[in-house]
Amino acid sequence: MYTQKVIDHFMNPRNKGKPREYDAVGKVGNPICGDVMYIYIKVNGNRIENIGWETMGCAAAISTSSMITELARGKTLEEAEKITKKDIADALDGLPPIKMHCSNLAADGLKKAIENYRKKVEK
Amino acid sequence: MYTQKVIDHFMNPRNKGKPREYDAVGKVGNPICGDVMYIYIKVNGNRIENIGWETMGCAAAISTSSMITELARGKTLEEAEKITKKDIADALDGLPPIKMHCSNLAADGLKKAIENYRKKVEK
Amino acid sequence: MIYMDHSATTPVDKRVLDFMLPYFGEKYGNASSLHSLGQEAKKAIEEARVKVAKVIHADPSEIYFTSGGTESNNFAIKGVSFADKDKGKHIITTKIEHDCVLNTCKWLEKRGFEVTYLDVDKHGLIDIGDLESSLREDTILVSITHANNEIGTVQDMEEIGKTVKESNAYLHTDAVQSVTKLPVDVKKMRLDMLSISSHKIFGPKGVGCLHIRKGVKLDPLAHGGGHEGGLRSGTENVSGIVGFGEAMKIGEEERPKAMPRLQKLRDKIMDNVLKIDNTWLNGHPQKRLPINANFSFKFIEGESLVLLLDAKGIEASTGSACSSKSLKPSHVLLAIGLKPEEAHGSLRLTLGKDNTEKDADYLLEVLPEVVSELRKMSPFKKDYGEFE
Amino acid sequence: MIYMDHSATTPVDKRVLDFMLPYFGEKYGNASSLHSLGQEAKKAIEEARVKVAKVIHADPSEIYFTSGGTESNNFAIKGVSFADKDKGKHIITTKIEHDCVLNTCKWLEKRGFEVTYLDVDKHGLIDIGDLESSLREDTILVSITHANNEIGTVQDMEEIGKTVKESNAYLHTDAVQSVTKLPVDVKKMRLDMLSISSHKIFGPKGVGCLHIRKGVKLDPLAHGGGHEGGLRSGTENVSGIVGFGEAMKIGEEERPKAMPRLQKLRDKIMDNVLKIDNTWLNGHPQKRLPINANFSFKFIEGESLVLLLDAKGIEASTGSACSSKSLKPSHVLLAIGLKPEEAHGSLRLTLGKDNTEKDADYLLEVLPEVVSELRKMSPFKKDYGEFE
Ligand SMILES: Cc1ncc(COP(=O)(O)O)c(C=O)c1O
Ligand SMILES: Cc1ncc(COP(=O)(O)O)c(C=O)c1O
Repeated sequence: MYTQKVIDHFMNPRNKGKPREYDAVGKVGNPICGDVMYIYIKVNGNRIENIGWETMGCAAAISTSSMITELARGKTLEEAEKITKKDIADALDGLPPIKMHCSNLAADGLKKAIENYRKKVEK
Repeated sequence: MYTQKVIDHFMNPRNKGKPREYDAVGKVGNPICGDVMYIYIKVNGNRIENIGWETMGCAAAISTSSMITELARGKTLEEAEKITKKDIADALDGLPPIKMHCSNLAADGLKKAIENYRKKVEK
Repeated sequence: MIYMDHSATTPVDKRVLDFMLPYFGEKYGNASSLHSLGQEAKKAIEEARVKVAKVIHADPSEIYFTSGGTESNNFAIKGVSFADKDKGKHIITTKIEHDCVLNTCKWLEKRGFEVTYLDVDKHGLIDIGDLESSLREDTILVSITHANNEIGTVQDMEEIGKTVKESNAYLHTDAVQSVTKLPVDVKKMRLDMLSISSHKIFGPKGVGCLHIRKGVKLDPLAHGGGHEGGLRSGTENVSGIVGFGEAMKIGEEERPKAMPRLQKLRDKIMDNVLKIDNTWLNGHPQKRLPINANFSFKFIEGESLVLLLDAKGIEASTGSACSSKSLKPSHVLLAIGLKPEEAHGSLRLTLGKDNTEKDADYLLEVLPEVVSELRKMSPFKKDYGEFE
Repeated sequence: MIYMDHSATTPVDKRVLDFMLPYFGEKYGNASSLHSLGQEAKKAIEEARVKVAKVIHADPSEIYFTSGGTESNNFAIKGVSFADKDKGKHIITTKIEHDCVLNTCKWLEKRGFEVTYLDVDKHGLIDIGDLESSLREDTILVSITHANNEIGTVQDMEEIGKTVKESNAYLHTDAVQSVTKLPVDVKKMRLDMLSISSHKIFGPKGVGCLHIRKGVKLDPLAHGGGHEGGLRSGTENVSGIVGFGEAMKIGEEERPKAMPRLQKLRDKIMDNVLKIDNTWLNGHPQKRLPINANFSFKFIEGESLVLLLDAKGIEASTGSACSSKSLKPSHVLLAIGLKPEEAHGSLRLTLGKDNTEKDADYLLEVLPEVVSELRKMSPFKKDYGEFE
């Protein structure tokens, strides 16, 4: 069902947990559907200096949470914003089609975090 | 499906064939149904001295043909007439229910032969 | 590997497999063939029929072999519906049936039948009064599972039988999970039909049966050459059927010893797992399959739990949406009143004869760790209210 | 024992059984389970699907595993009928179909469908013009067997495919007897559906498949947990499916060598048996399964013939009424114009890969003796006219 990469990120998730310091969080998903993801970012200048997450969900949800931290860390907000569901799935060597829709929330979570960060900065 | 006795009488049928001498024949069955039996009797006084048969049919038809020769030989016509389908089936340790109806024709054949014999004698 | 998913399927018992083996390459006759190879196959099938019938106190002529539980349930429900549509178009079942009952009923609803889905209480039991008041003049069938496959709750089939017998309806029970785990008696339960599946009782997959009481009229699901008294055509799966028969025999013979042992093991698991905070038992505390434990762990999702347990060598299952083809959480857990977010975090452990004390100990060591690990990752620690 | 009844069933090939064995007691997972045991089973099923698809030039996603040929045929015909009843209620089939097609059609007739049963000529071939003129606006399905199981006659499926494609109807073929004996190509034949049964091709009993072309809509026969893309629910018979897949693979690989050899053997049998007086061949002299010979012997009955051959160690079959559950002689033999009394005296010999030259020689020694023995017992020597 899952690729080796998915299993690896699920079994050994990177950067899990709420970071001690963060500037914004993006919350996506819905407990009723079984998948909820919080993406935390710490921004330095225009770059994502640190990123962490808390996820309740299936292996796809957890492994995509883990993967996005690897894809986004060190990127500018503009670069990070452009990460798509497909980028994450590709980086994991693919996800079961059914999981593409429902559990691949990390890109949305990151976008929301960036959005929230900008709102906060603008204020 | 068949008892040992049926198989024995089918594989080693007794008194098969049209006897060289006979007084009457009883023909029963129907080629369209797949079972036809000719029962030949030779009568001495009032007793069945010899009995033979020709049968086209399944193992039940052949084994009942064979069995009736054992049951009827030496019997008086009155006695022989009383042989029933059930007597033959019992003597064979039973027949599959379905075969009781369609292939157990020997008793009818014998009755018809006796009938024909009587008609001939009366003439 | 520690297999604790026996309600999903079981390994074929070594003795059962040995019993089956000659029927592949040697005694391979078609049971409809006249020749000795065919008759040998036929005899083997009839012997299996006797074994199966004995376990449920039925007559061998009342056993119709099928390809499994799903077919048996479809056959029972559609068979009666097709045959009895002029007598009435009302069917009663419950909200916690297996999908093969529910989806058959839903299909029939689209074809003009009316179906009442009985509620269950928080433990998964139906209310007999409810059943009684749902029975109508035109009710042709009541179909209620004996022991639920997810939460293990066992219905009082004798009471249900008594109630249904006072109506015109036939009574069918899905005994796929209960047979060889609990006593099953078609006479005491006053059943008209009963479904069994071989692969749940250490027999091979792809075979099962429907018991049909003499006199009950139903249309075949599989028309054809007239096998199984004309009610289930198709060349008989001889190796499967003889394996199923032997599995029934062994399962029932060993039940009196096996079940108390497994129940004790299950109770130990239950007592200890329930010590984990924010955890509860699903299903009835007493009226449940001796081999079944079903827990909900708040704040985590079941697929992850099952996969992490798998990585530690423990095989189990969950009612989480992610585990199902429909992407909906278990309808059974929802029917007993769980919120969807609670249903996602369920774990089903179902024991079998090979499970030992050591297995339970290992599980009890691993499971709390895994739950804790997942909870650490989860955004929820107290309740789901924090979510915006 | 000399087995010449391969159209009834076949032994499981040793290599197939070896392939299946791990899936009973070791790799026993339920293919729906999330854990590794379940995923291993799933993978095995998907591999089998690829093997099956390859033989008939289909896409693996078009293969739906079932419990055998009977279920596949019921599924195809009822499935389309239930799904398409608003599009039309007319079905076309032939008079020489297997009982599982005919009895399904008869059942549908009782439920408001109209069925045209095409005639066949004395060799068992349908007339394409006949098919063409039977096709109507409201014809939803044409179901025609590729190779007949009794007389071995092979229809021109490409021609049939071309004809049906000009209508709105789906085309289904029962390829239970032809696959691995003849080339079968769902694309060249323009098929919408095709049925296969494992136990006819040296695979295990109780498994088969329906090929369903992408885009074809039909209702499931077995509703439930959503297995097989929701079209055929029920826990997959993993050992059976992997055995079926392997049998397909082996059967097709060996076809180019096996069939010419068996055809030569069959021809030798045919040539010599036809030397017996009052004997003829049933089915087409050329357009027939390479493994099939079907004879009529006048004045004798088939069950007796089969049982006497059995006693001499030769296993064969007959179209006699006594051999059937319906007590009627073969509808196929009647459809090609035999009189009932002639149909009772038929013998079907169907060869398989284990049959040798020596087997044929032994048969040719024994069969004339047995026929002569039965004829000596028969009241008929010249014709049936003597009967009063
Ligand atoms: C209660 C119940 N009914 C029916 C079934 C279906 O049986 P099968 O898997 O043999 O199709 C199952 C198992 O899947 C079950 O647990
Ligand atoms: C042409 C044909 N169709 C269908 C079937 C039925 O297949 P199964 O025996 O797998 O149910 C058979 C064999 O019995 C057959 O010969």
